[in-house]
Amino acid sequence: MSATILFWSLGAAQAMLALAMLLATWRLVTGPRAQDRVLALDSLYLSGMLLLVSFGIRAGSTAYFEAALVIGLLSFVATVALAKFLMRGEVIE
Amino acid sequence: MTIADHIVILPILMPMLAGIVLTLIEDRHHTTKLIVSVAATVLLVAVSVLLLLRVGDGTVVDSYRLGNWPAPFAIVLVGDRLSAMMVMLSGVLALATITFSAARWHRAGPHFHTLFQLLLMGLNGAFLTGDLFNLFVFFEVLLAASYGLALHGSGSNRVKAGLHYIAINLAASSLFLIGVSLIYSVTGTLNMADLAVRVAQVPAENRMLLEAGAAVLGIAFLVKAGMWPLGFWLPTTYAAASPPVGAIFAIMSKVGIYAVLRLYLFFGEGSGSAGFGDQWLFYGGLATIVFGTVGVLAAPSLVRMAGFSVVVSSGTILAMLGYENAGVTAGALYYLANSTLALPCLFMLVELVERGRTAEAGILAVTLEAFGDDEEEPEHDEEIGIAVPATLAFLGISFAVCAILLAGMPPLSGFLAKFVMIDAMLNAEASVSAATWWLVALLIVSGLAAMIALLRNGINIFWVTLDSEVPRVRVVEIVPVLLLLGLCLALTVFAGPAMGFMEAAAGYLHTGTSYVEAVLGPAAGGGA
Amino acid sequence: MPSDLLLVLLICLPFAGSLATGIIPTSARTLAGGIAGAVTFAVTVLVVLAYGSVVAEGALYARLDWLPRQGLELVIRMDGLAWLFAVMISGIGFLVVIYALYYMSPKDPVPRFFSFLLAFMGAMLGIVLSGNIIQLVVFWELTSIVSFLLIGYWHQNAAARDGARMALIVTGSGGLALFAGMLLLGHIVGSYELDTVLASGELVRAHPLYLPVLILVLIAAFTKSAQFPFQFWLPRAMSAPTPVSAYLHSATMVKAGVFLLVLLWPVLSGTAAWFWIVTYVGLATMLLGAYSAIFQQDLKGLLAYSTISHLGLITTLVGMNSPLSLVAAIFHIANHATFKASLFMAAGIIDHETGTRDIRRLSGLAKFMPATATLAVVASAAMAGVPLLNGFLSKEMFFAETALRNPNGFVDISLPVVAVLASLFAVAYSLRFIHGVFFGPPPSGLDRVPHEPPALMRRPIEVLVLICLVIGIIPGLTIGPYLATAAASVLGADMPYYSLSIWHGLNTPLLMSFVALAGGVLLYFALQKYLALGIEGPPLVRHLVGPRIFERLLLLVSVRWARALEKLLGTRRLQPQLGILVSVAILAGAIPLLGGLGPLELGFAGADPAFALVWVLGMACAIGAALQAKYHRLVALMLMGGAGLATSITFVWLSAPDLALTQLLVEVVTTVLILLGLRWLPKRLEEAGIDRLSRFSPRRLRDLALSLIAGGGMALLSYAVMTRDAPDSIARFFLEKAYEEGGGHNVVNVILVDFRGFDTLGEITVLGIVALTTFALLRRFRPAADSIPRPEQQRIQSDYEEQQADQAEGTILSDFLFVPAVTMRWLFPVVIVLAAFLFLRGHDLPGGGFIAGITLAIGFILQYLAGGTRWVENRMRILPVYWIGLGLLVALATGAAAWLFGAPFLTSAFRYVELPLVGKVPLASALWFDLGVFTLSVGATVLILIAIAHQSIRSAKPDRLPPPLPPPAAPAPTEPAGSP
Amino acid sequence: MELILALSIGVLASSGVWLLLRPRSFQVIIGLSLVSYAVNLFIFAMGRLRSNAAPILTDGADVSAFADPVPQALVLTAIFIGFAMTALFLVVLLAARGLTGTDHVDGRER
Amino acid sequence: MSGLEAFPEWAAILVALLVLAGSFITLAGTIGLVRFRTFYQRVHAPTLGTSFGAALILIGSMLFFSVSGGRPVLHEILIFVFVTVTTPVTLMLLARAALYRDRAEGNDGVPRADAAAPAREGAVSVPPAPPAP
Amino acid sequence: MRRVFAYPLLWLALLAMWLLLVGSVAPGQVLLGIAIASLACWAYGAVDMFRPRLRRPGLALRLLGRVVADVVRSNIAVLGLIFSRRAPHAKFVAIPLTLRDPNGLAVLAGIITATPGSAWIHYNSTTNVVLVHVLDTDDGEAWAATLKRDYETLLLEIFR
Ligand code: NA
Ligand code: NA
Repeated sequence: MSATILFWSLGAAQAMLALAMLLATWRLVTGPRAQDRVLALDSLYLSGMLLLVSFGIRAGSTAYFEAALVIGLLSFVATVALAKFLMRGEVIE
Repeated sequence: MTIADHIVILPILMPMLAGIVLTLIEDRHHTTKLIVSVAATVLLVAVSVLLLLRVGDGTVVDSYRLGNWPAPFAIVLVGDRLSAMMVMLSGVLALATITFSAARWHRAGPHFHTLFQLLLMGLNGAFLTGDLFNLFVFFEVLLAASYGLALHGSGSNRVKAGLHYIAINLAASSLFLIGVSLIYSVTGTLNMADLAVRVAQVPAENRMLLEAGAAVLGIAFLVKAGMWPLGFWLPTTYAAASPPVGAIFAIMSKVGIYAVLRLYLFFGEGSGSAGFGDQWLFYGGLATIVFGTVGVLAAPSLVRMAGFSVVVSSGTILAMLGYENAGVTAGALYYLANSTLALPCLFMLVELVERGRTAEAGILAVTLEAFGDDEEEPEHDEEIGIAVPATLAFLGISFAVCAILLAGMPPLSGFLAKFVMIDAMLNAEASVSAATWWLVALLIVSGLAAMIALLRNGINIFWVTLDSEVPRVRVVEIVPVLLLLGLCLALTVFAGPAMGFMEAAAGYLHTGTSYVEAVLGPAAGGGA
Repeated sequence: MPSDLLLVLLICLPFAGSLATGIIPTSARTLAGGIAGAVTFAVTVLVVLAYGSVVAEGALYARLDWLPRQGLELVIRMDGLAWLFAVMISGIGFLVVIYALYYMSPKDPVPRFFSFLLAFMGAMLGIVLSGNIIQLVVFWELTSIVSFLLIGYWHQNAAARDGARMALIVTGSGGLALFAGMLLLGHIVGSYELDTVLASGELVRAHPLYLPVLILVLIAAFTKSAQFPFQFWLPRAMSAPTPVSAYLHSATMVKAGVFLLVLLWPVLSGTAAWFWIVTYVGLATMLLGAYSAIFQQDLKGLLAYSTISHLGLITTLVGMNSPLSLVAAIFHIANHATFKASLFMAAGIIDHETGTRDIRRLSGLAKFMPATATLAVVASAAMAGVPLLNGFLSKEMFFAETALRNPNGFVDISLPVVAVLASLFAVAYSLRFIHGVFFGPPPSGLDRVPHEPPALMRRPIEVLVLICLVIGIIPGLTIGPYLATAAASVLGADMPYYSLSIWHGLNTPLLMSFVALAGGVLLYFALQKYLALGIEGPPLVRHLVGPRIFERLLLLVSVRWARALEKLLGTRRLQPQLGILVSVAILAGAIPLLGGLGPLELGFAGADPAFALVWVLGMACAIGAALQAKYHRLVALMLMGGAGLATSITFVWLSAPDLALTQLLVEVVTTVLILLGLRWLPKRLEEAGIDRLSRFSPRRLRDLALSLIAGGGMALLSYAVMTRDAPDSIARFFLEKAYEEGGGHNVVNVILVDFRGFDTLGEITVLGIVALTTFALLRRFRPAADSIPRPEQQRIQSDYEEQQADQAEGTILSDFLFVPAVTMRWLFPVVIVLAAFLFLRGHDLPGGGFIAGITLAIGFILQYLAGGTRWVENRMRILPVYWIGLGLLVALATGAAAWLFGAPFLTSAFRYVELPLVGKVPLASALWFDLGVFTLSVGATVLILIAIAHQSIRSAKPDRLPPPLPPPAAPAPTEPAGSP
Repeated sequence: MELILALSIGVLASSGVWLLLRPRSFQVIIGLSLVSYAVNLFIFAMGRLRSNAAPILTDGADVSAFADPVPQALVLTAIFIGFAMTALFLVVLLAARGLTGTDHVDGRER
Repeated sequence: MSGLEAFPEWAAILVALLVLAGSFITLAGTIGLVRFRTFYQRVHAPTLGTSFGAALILIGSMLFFSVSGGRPVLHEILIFVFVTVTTPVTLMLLARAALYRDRAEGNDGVPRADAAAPAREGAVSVPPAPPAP
Repeated sequence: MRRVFAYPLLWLALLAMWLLLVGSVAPGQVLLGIAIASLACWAYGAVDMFRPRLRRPGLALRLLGRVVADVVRSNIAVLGLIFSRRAPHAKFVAIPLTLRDPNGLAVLAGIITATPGSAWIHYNSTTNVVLVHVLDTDDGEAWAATLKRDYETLLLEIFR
């Protein structure tokens, strides 16, 4: 029973998170401004990270934890660089 | 294991160590770097000679299992005649070019010697490895180093050519990966000897996947070999590179050919795919000779002509490989050795004579550009001024010898190479095919074209321009040319023994079983 | 002296002499002459000494291995024919050396001249003494090469250069034809041994390849012997010093062609093809040469055309398929050598003494140099075929052969008529040579008063003229036996009967001779008026100038066509090259698949909707990136990030956590990297109008098709593989041994640092190389003019700061980062801990040196982002180049440590160590290796990114001097150290 | 799963190749990156797909319970080399842009 | 999902609820990202995911692994901390950059450059932004 | 060494992070964690500009409580807003601050931004005024006042 509950609920959660990613991608593709796209990318990374966490639960394995951790801690470096580029036209001054 | 058992890995590790040491030495210690680099290369040549002696009589085939893991699982290095010869060729060539660069070029940018040593590491790794993916890694090592070296000295032309060179080779590397992984997907192994065994066992429905993989892999090799229509980058890149780099690149194109040669192992007799790709190699080689010949004639500058000469030599060998015949391969190997030694001379000589021709102006432009942004001053000019007596005679004779070698004119090894190849080709088939006649004609015509072009340039340089102003050349620039030409001369005089060696190497290459046995043990050989 | 030693000496002496004269100083004129004289004399003596043995043994041999298994042995073989040629080559060579010693000016580098001359002699002897047909080719080409150097000896003259080049191209090409011909011949016969080839005449003539062989050999012979239509190079070669002409263009090199025809006569002659081609080419050459010779204004030009004509005569004789005519041919070869060499020398004396060779300017020289005049008259008479001279004898034999009745009407008429006509012309030009130069009024307008040359300079001519006379008067006693020996060695049993005497009675040949003599005299005097006009070139065929046609043709083919072809066959643009590469790769992948791809089932089994959605967005990102990369680089970069994220999620989904981690980290670094680069790529504005038009250009459609096929192909291949069972693979071994013997649970990591650690060693080397290369390249970086100014944003913000009184310079930036930077700095130690974690657990769980290395590098980069380059580098000195070197060193040393235990490189050791307090700790040597990987990854990543970042500082400097801050490779300790 | 991944590889490769054939150097670098994604996935696919079978050994598990680690190791190497090459290409691209003044791959406009 | 026979049902239900709620909130955040009209409104949307969405899913994960492993598994806390600390950095920088860009282009709906000048003590309210072009 | 122990809180946090990461409190791991945390603290010394000087770190717990409560509230509010038809009443609000400690400001900025419905946009260090964007409020001044009362005062107490 537990297996069934978890299977279906996690499947649904993953579908929702994937949908969230899709929506973020929609914003990423359509913009309209660069800042919207960066925001969408950040959001995409976050949803992706949560998808990985849910995948870890579904798989019953902690092997995927690091990937989520790395997204959580380091993906912002890319978006920070993008934001700085928008502001200053240069990433490292 | 005795020390001798480790010898096969030394040609890879020694340049690597040298490269590391050179990285840690600061750039301003030019001389120290030079000494380290030359010393390392001398050692490398010594080791390669030892290796050649060890495997030369065919009783020993070194199979070195890295990490002491059993054979098909570990990466193995295999030292046989062919790989030992290639290692020695690259070592000798490197020694010559490093010496040559000592006159000026090694200071035209940072990390020259590091890159050079790591290029050697990549080359020797590619020659010695017995593992398909490891081959990819060493290809990348040598390519990465070659990118750096091609760009050495910077400047608009080099960077433009480098951009093309890199883009094309990156695409080719992707093909390499696709090929290797496809082959793995149907055979489940990466070890070349193991592959030779398993290729024969691939079920029929997967065979096309295997062949598709091998074909794509072959394309990656042929890009490096500069086969038409994949090698348009080659003359441009080689011509744009600084002369010592252009010179060492002569062996770069041979790496692609070497890799194709190793593929014989999988697609030999009884592999289920015998004769695979032969036609493509043959006609591709033919087209390459045509294109190279045309380019040699059309080249507006001597150095571009040298680049096209590399194309011609590649085409010639590739066409030979299309025969998949031990005799022809032996001839091709002799030709390979000859052209690998002679082509670099042309690159070096071009620099020396052009230096006189452009009366320092062009060089100064280059050095100004090269040093424009550096802390260092171009303080080396006075060293260039030490002219050697009889410079002109040296240059003239060297150029002539070089031209004779490259045009395949008698009596030097270039001619002998053509002779042995054609002789073998005519004897390779029961009745000589029309295609063979075409190739014979093409080989002879390409020699004629080279002669015409070299003659045109040689007369212009030595009889028109240089007469008035003798270029200033340093001893370190003469010695390497003499070394290489001397080796060609040795190849001419000792053609008999040399061909004996090539025949043995080619025979070994074409039988396959002995290679497999050497790597996997006696039991495995029967399966191949 | 044993005969083989003698033969070897014959070949080696000249080359040794050449080497000796080549290395002595340029001024050592007499020494060079002495060496050359001694060598040529010695060779002559040796040849003469050999005669007895040749007669006794038929042929002498010496053998030397070269490429024995390919049938290329060095065989020195001297039979009668070779002997006769060897005598000519060495004897005339000796005379030419003596002559040249006086002829050459002290201003010239005379030793070089003798060096070339001796080399030529050696090569020529090599041809005639070859016992292997490939060896013959070798020496054949060698004569071409050396003759090139001799003709171009005065290379300061354009004429000499052009003449030399043309001679080499024509004769060298002939040599290549010979090479091909000999290869075929060897292939037919099964041996390159001359004796075997000579014995296989019937086999060869019956072989389907006979005609190709014949044509190739004839091309060689005709080019060398200046036969029509290749005759044009010889007059151009007259720009050589006269001794060279006397030697090469009379006695030796041009004779190599006819020598070849005579040599291969037993193999190739006797067929209709041989007859028609050889005879008529010879006839045409003979006629054309003689006709042209009459109208030459240059003495040497006249002699050159005369030579062409005489070679034509010899060729005609060889072509006639009759043994007797072959004897005549050999005879005429010898005769022509003697009189023509002496004539060249005489011409040289005239040139030497008067400063000109122009017949129009010369006149009445007999008074000034009577001895020379006498000699020249006799030699010319021999050339004209006047009785009592050797030229008469062989020409009589020639007439006799042409006069024989032939069933073919055309042959029957044409042969004798052309023979007489050409001889008539020969008389005319001989007369012109003598009359025009030595008789008539004294010359006017010469630079000096002519006088006799030194006696020794005349001596060689005297010897040669004497030979002409002696042979002409008592042929049977002088040349008779030698000619017989020579002819016999070719003809063997077929030796015909012939008689060498002056008087054969009143017969047709004599009549023909008379007609030619009388007609020639008449013609010459009839032409007096025309010749007085001094017009250059012969009438009627003046416009058919061979050299010019040749040069034009050469230019057309070797330059124009070549360039056009190069353009057609190749490209120097990148896009077509990549397009071709993709196409070829598609072909390569597709052709094996033509046989069918095997079973392929479509199915969605196990497909997860979330996974599908992830890839919907992944594909959208990929396509979006493809569309936006031209005008919206930033957008493309972000979309690429989206595709990368989809890839990472795939890796997680499909059991590859290490890959996911790596992909994510690399993604982040790549984004920052490309952003750093974007600073130097100014915005590209959409050229709306132009672009819309070209949106559907054929090229774009083609590229679209290519990319769709390429992608489709990869999809198809991968699908085919994925839906089939995996073979038994090496993976099983790794899975089984990873823990037991590799000491790690994470098999991928154990593969990377242990099983296939050697790959990793190479891979980190690549990373290191690339970092060093980017560093090296960036040290020379020069931004384009439009990207040197600071970015637009910064300028606007600076302007604003200036306008606002209370805003100091840089406030906007510092406020922008003020708060975020605090957080970003907090994260620095956090990233370090994370990196340490990822590193230490890599062997057992996802992580490892690479991943940790990149993580730490991101930590550093974050600080650069927060504080800027100067800020960071004032606080810590990261010295990435040292990290790189150290990392490689650690990895290498770890691998090599195995040697201490007698194990192969990279053999790992693994054990548990009991530590107090801590307990059991796994210690694998692989950890050290991974430490090297880690160190290098940090160094390389930081170096690459920061080297680019440094460009901003550099370009901010107005004079673009090197940055005041140390570049990343400055010397100092390696850890992040420095003052707080 | 196989079909989805195959399609993705195809789309990534198509987009990458399309960009590879474009004239602007920035397009080429993005193209190379996309191609390398495709190739990495392709190599990965060569080991066949397994979900939740990461080759991280657990005690007592049979080796057949794990995905093929070899292609994973190869991809890891390929990712790193790909990163290095992207960096190199970028720098060369910048240098070329600086020296020629254009971002056309041939160093001159059309 | 084998090997979960021993997993208590209450925990399963709890985990399911947490994860579903977290996913829903995250999804809602991205819906906001799509729905909101201006950038400054959209900037708030992702924080739904980073705060509650992440928290719920991560708690679900902690619960799951703690129960199934029989010992506390808490490392998900780290993810949450990292996300909470890093997201504001991105958003702040991004919003500031957007502000600059809007000002530089003279767009309506953003406070003028001197909006935070010292002379204007106190809060300044700006009317809601019109839809972005 | 001084640099290592200059940040006791950070040191503890890093040690905790290590132990969480490895999921074990075995003595070996603790020792390793101490070593690594020390190293990381030492590295932080290189980049630290404003050494955090904490007066009453204990108040941090109270702050945390307020944040959690606020986050819950605003999550629900924003969720509602997303699914309602009503257009949000968005505002820029400029708030003059008293707090000057950079670390404190960073915490404040984090709180404002991490809370759904408000975002830290622009901080002017000269005037110490921050521009905040509020997603849905009718009274910006009241909103600002609440913020100052709830958070700034607390932070002023925590950071010296
Ligand atoms: Na984040
Ligand atoms: Na917020």
